[in-house]
Amino acid sequence: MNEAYFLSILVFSPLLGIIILALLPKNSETLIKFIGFLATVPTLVLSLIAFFQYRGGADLNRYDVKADWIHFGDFAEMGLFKIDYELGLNGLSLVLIVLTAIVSSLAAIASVHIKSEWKGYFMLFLLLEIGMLGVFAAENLILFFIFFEITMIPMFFLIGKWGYFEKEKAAYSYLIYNGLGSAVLLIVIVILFARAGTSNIEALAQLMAVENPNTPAPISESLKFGLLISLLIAFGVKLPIFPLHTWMLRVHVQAPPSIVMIHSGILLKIGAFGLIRFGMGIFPEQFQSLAGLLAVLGVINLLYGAFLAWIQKDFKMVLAYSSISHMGIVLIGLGAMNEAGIQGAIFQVVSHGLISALLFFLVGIFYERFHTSTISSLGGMAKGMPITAGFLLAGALASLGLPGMSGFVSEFMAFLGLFGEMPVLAAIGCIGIIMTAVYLLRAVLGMTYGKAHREFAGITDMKSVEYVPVLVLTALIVLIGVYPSVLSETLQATLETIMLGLGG
Amino acid sequence: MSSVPISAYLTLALILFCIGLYGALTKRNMVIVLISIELMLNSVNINLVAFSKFGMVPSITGQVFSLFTIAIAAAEAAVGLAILIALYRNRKTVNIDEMNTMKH
Amino acid sequence: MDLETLLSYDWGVMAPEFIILGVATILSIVDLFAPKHFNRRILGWIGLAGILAALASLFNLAGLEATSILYETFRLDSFAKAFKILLLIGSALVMLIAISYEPKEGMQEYKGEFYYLFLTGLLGAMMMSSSGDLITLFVGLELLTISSWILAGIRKKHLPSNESAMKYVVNGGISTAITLFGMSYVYGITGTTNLMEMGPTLAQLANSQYLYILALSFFMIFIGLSFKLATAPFHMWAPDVYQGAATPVTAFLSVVSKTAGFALLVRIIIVVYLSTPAGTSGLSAMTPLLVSLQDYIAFLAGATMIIGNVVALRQRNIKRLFAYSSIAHAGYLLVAVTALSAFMFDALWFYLGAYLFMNVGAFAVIQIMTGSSDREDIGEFAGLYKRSPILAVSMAVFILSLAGIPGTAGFIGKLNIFMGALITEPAHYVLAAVMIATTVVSYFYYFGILTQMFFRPAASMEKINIPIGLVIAIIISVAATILFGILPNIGFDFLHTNFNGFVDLLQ
Amino acid sequence: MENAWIIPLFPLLSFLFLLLFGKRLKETSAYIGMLFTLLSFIYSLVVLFDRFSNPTYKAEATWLTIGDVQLTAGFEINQLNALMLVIVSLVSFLVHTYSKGYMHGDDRFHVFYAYLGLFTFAMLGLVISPNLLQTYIFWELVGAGSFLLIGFYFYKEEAKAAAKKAFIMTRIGDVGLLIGMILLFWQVGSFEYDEIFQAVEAGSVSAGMVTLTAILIFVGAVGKSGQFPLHTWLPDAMEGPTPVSALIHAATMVAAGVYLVAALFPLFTASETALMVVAIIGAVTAIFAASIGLVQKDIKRVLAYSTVSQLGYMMLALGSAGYVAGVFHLMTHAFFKALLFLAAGSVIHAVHTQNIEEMGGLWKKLRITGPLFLIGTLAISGVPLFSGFFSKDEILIAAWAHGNTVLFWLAVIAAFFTAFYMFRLFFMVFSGNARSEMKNVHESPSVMTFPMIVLGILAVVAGYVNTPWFGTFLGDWLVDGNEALGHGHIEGPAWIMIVATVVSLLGIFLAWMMYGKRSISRDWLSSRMPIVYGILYNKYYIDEFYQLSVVNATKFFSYLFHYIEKFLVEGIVKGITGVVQGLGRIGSKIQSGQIQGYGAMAFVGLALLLVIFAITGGYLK
Repeated sequence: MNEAYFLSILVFSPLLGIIILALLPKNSETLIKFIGFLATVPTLVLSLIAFFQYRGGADLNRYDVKADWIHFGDFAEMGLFKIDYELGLNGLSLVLIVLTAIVSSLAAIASVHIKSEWKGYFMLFLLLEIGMLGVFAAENLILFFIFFEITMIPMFFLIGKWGYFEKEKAAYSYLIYNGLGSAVLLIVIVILFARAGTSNIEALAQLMAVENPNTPAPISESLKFGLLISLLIAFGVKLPIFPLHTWMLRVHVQAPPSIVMIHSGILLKIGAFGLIRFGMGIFPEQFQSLAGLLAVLGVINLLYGAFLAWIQKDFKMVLAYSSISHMGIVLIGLGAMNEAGIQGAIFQVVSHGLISALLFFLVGIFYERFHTSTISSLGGMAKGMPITAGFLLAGALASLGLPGMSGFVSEFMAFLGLFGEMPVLAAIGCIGIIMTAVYLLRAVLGMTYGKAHREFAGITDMKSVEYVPVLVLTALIVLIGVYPSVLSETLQATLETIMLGLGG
Repeated sequence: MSSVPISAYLTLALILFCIGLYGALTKRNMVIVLISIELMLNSVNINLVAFSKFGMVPSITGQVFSLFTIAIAAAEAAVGLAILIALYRNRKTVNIDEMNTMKH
Repeated sequence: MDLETLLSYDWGVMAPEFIILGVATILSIVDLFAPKHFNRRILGWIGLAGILAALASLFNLAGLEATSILYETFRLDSFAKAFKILLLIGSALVMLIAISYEPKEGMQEYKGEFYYLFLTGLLGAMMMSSSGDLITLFVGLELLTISSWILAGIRKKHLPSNESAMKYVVNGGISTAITLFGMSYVYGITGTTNLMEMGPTLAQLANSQYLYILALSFFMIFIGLSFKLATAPFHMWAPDVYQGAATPVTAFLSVVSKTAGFALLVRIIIVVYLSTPAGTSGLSAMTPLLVSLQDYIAFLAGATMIIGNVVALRQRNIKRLFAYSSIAHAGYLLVAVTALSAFMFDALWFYLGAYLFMNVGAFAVIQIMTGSSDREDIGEFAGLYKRSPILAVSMAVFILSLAGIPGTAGFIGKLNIFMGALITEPAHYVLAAVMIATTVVSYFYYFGILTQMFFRPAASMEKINIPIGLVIAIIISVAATILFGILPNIGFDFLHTNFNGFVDLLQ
Repeated sequence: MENAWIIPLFPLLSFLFLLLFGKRLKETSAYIGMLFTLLSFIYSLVVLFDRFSNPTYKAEATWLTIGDVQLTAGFEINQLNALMLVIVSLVSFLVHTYSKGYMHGDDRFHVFYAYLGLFTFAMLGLVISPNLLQTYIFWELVGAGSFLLIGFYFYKEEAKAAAKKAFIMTRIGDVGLLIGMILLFWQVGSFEYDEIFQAVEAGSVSAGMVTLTAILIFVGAVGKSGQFPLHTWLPDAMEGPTPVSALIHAATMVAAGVYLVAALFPLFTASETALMVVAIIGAVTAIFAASIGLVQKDIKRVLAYSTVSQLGYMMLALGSAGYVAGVFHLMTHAFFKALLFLAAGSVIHAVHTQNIEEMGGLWKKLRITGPLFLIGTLAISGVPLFSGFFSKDEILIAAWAHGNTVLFWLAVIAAFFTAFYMFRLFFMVFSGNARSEMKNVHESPSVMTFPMIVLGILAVVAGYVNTPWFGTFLGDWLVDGNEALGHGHIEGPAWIMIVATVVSLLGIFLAWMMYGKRSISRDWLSSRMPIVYGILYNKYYIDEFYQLSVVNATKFFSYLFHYIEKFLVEGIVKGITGVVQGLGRIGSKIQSGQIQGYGAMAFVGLALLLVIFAITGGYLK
């Protein structure tokens, strides 16, 4: 395959699936589901190829694509106010793209539980995947934003149409919160674009590095700081950072599990990705001055989520709050501002992506059978569905950071980093580690152990197709936990550039 | 010849304009409202003519302009009345504040 | 003036106007003498053909450098051309909608005027966009205004139609008067009605009294024209008129007359108030009057956006909702005018173009949904996705474009305006913030419509049959909306290659 | 020795294998487990003997790179590790064997063996870790393994609660360990034991930091070894199957805390305060747990508290710089306590109850279990010539020699208690006449008795590797080549041995008086001093205290946050939307439908602009 098109094909291959689906008859369920899954495969394959080629020492620049696209005004010959169609990869985005591809394919499998309108569902689903892939592959801010918004619209429909009882409310709060978030983001992006004349991330990073660059319009230090704060807010909605998190609770509870896999598995991670790629990448100095704030926010997230997860009655809510709590660890890592911390944050992004995907898939499995996810009504599940229960327990252990699973590595590195910078804060954060164990065990044991609270006769345990995602995800979680270098070596180069930007 | 300063004309025009506006915004009878609008337009004519005679750079175009204005004012009035009649056929009233079926 | 001077003029530059005029005349005559039972829908097609012909002749003139005839009263500069293209395309689409418009009480006997009044209105609009003289400008304005009054009231037997027409007349009259009053001052100070001659005179205007008066005139003209643009404070007629008027007319008002209004506004303020110094001495002598008045425009723009979007939240009537949304969009456009940045013309032109397609398309769908019955509640859209997926999806495209979602022309337009507002020094942060915030507010009602179409069950599953005219209109609109969303440079390049930045606006 | 890394892998293999195929294998999976653990036991023996002749061996590979720091994983074979390997693998093997009989008929038989494999793997991995990070990793895995085993009867609410409690209580300790080791890392720049020790010796770590980290790490040990105040999980953990108790709560996991302190001994010795803390906690735990043990009615709980108190002894020893004493007692205790648990299990297996008041007169019925139980009891009571005697003696000497007089006497009293309640237990179970409902009681199968016999022998002879009379072989070997660990044998006054002996014999005599001969009424304490009895019986109300303080505090925070979320966060959101909606309402109100109103609005707008313009002096700025 010609490498000039490699990335474009990688990102847009689901489009093919959309077209095929559009031509299929509306009610041939199995076919649609099969095609829907199939459409996610090319991306998966390509991303894995790229991953292993990179591991094999290949240079990532060879995938870069760059083509003229839009230029505003008559400044094209000056090279100003041009928006190119440019995709590229670095270690970080590569890892996240692989994650996206994997989780998407598994979520497509998980979509067997979708009951109606499969056609529309999968078309939107694939559109969503394109958006996510694009977000990670985009080389300039405008392109990033476009893909960012492309993820928003399908999500709105997927939540609002295929969700549960309060789906429309959830869809709306998703829309409005993220709308505001991306509005702030757009302001930042356009200010940068309008005043610097370019939206290419590397170019911007270089411009910001020099004292006062010759840009079409001046960019003062205070403006930079303001921009960074706005970025923090914009991505803080996505991540989510307390107190901008309430929307994602609704989404977690109301959206269909397959979508929540994607949502908490990848969409939330865009926030972290953005903070690292743009926050650290473009405004390193200003970012450093925010380190303390980030760390504090992280600890707040961690504890807030953990404590609230402890008193939830619905397992989905537990997971929702645990997502908040775990995103706190990402912030802690970023706040630490040293290799350990940042690497920990990235690890946490990946690890939580896998773990939450696993847990929500399992939620989907037993919700399918019992039509409830309230802890009390599921007690003693291990009797009826030992395998599901077993994996649930495994997922919980992974999530509470049991060594040998991915959760521990990231948690450990994040805290290692923070202890190096602000030991006292980190020590407070450690309460979160305990609380994580407390609320997860409470919830999971409440569902699986103890006296059986319901009749399990006639309930089948996991079915053949359902094994695939569970096994794949578990395997990956353990792999990263046991052999973390598989990630860290991929991230090495990117981390070094980031640290360079941060000055050491 | 005459020593009436231009400011007088302008003031007169302004006053007329305001009267017209006042009428257009307060009268309940549609016909009177239309007339008031005519008044406003005519006040403009006074302005134009005054300027074209006593302006700092006198020129004939002002009077030409006023001719156009008169013609158009007539057209406006005609259309306005025609619509008023159409409305009157259905509504049996020319009372302006009863024309509020569409609001909010 | 004698014959040869008359013949010496290069009448060719007026070809599009002449074509429209001719077709309008022919239609009126045919309508007059044709028998009653004669199906006047043909006339609509003729009108459409006329518009397309005018468009063709305009493209034919595209290469021509700025020329003006009739003592500088009629200018065909690139600015005029650019806006005429929009006007003609807009009217063509509106005409397509109009052809398949069929109110429940029927309008067979006055269908003919329905069509040619669109043409006369269009003629007025074209005159506005290319007038070089206050008089022609005013005449064009009035031609458009009066035609649209009649159009608004075209459904004689329909009470809301009459009412909307009446409201339109009264407000229109007042606005005309105010505009005219302002113009009279401009004339008074410059002593000429010719825009081109004004420039130099105003340039060395050094009397602060006159400047003061000029500023007053600016406000009056601006407020007067804000009636055409449907921006604050002269926006309030819009909802009622849009609701009462026939759907094609509503489309016409929201697209063609708005575009013409902006063409006029920009021409006046650029030519008159940009060449005027803000003061007699020092720095203020350097800055143009218009720049010193930016804050006021900004204020109005902000107010317009807020009012439009916020009040739209409470609307159940779809046409009324779109009235408010069009107010909001006028506000966005004013942002571009406020900023006066290097992107101003691009932004205005592109956004008006995008708005044209998405809005006309939306109105086409609305006409299908409201149909011959006058039920215009949003609920009418419930379950549209089930009843006719294609229609629902195309409506979704329009809505998303109106909401400014990437992938659609609306987004690029907004982005461009946004850049304009943020590149200037000092940048209009507040205005930009208001714009983006109100955009998010607009999601509420735009997605409300989507919710109806996609999430709610349909009341009746009866088949929707779409007249050919609307099919064409919708297809074109969807295609354009997406095309300009994904490859906007088709538009921008066209603009730059043909009209290199409107440099000839002032000379 | 070069491939000692394989030792932990055997049980891991058994775990994975049983996880995949256990369902088909049914009870034959026992043989898989036994085989693999036997392999690792044999290999550990090989390694041990290898170690006698060869120096410490260490091998490492990079596990994870952070910036320019390389975190490594590997294994190290020093004296302590080698010894622990043998103890752990041996006990594990015996328990595997025993369980075949004990768990017979359980429908999740294979799962049990899988869990055993996992646990053994984690424990073996723990003892050969060459650095703190790896230690921590296996440390947690051990916790997870024990969590699974304790909660093996998942359908019992108590088991569920116990498992949860065990995991969380130990995790609290673990966090201490985590913090401690991370702080050390930022001081030393490495997790490697030897580098840490070098840095500490070189004094490149500030004294305060040494103390802090040492204590934090000790907190981890407290959690795992069920030391006061984190001991409450251990007695509850008796909800697990009895073989589990033998494995986890006698020989391995609970010993891990002691092992950790031993492994980091140079760090502790560098800070007198840290040592003091260890010693005090140890002594307090010893007497405290023993006192509770006096009155418990559940056979396994008695043993559990005795475990806690014995672990206290070990801590006391280490805290008194008695490295050898601590490790020595760790070893002997592993054997006799495992024996006791297995014996208890066999008793329960026979009579299907755990309440000792419902037992009695089993001596005649359980011909093998009885004597073995007696051996264990004698050993733990420190009766001369049994293994416990020597190790306990070492501890007392160490405490005395280190000058902790108070702690010394505490330990002596604890020894008295131990002797008393252990024999109370023995007499109540075995002496007297049999209950009527225990007619068809019969001895356990040989597969269960065999391990007990092995342990019984060890419980007797294990002491003789390190005695004041026949040479302190173990001690000398343990400390050889590492003076930081102190001397192989600490000389102490001879009367200490006498005192210890007398004390334990007194305890036994008293127990016999009360429960054997019945010349003192059983409910002497409960009738004379009911308050004391109540306090002891309710374990000093520690659980209740935690419930009141910690749990409620957590609840408080949770609900606080809950209300913040509900009212503050949501409230703000509602407020904003409300404002927008309100504006809309106002706007549509103004839209009155009155034509002239509209015109007026326009005029007002114009006037407003003009006024502002006039006020601000217009363009003349």
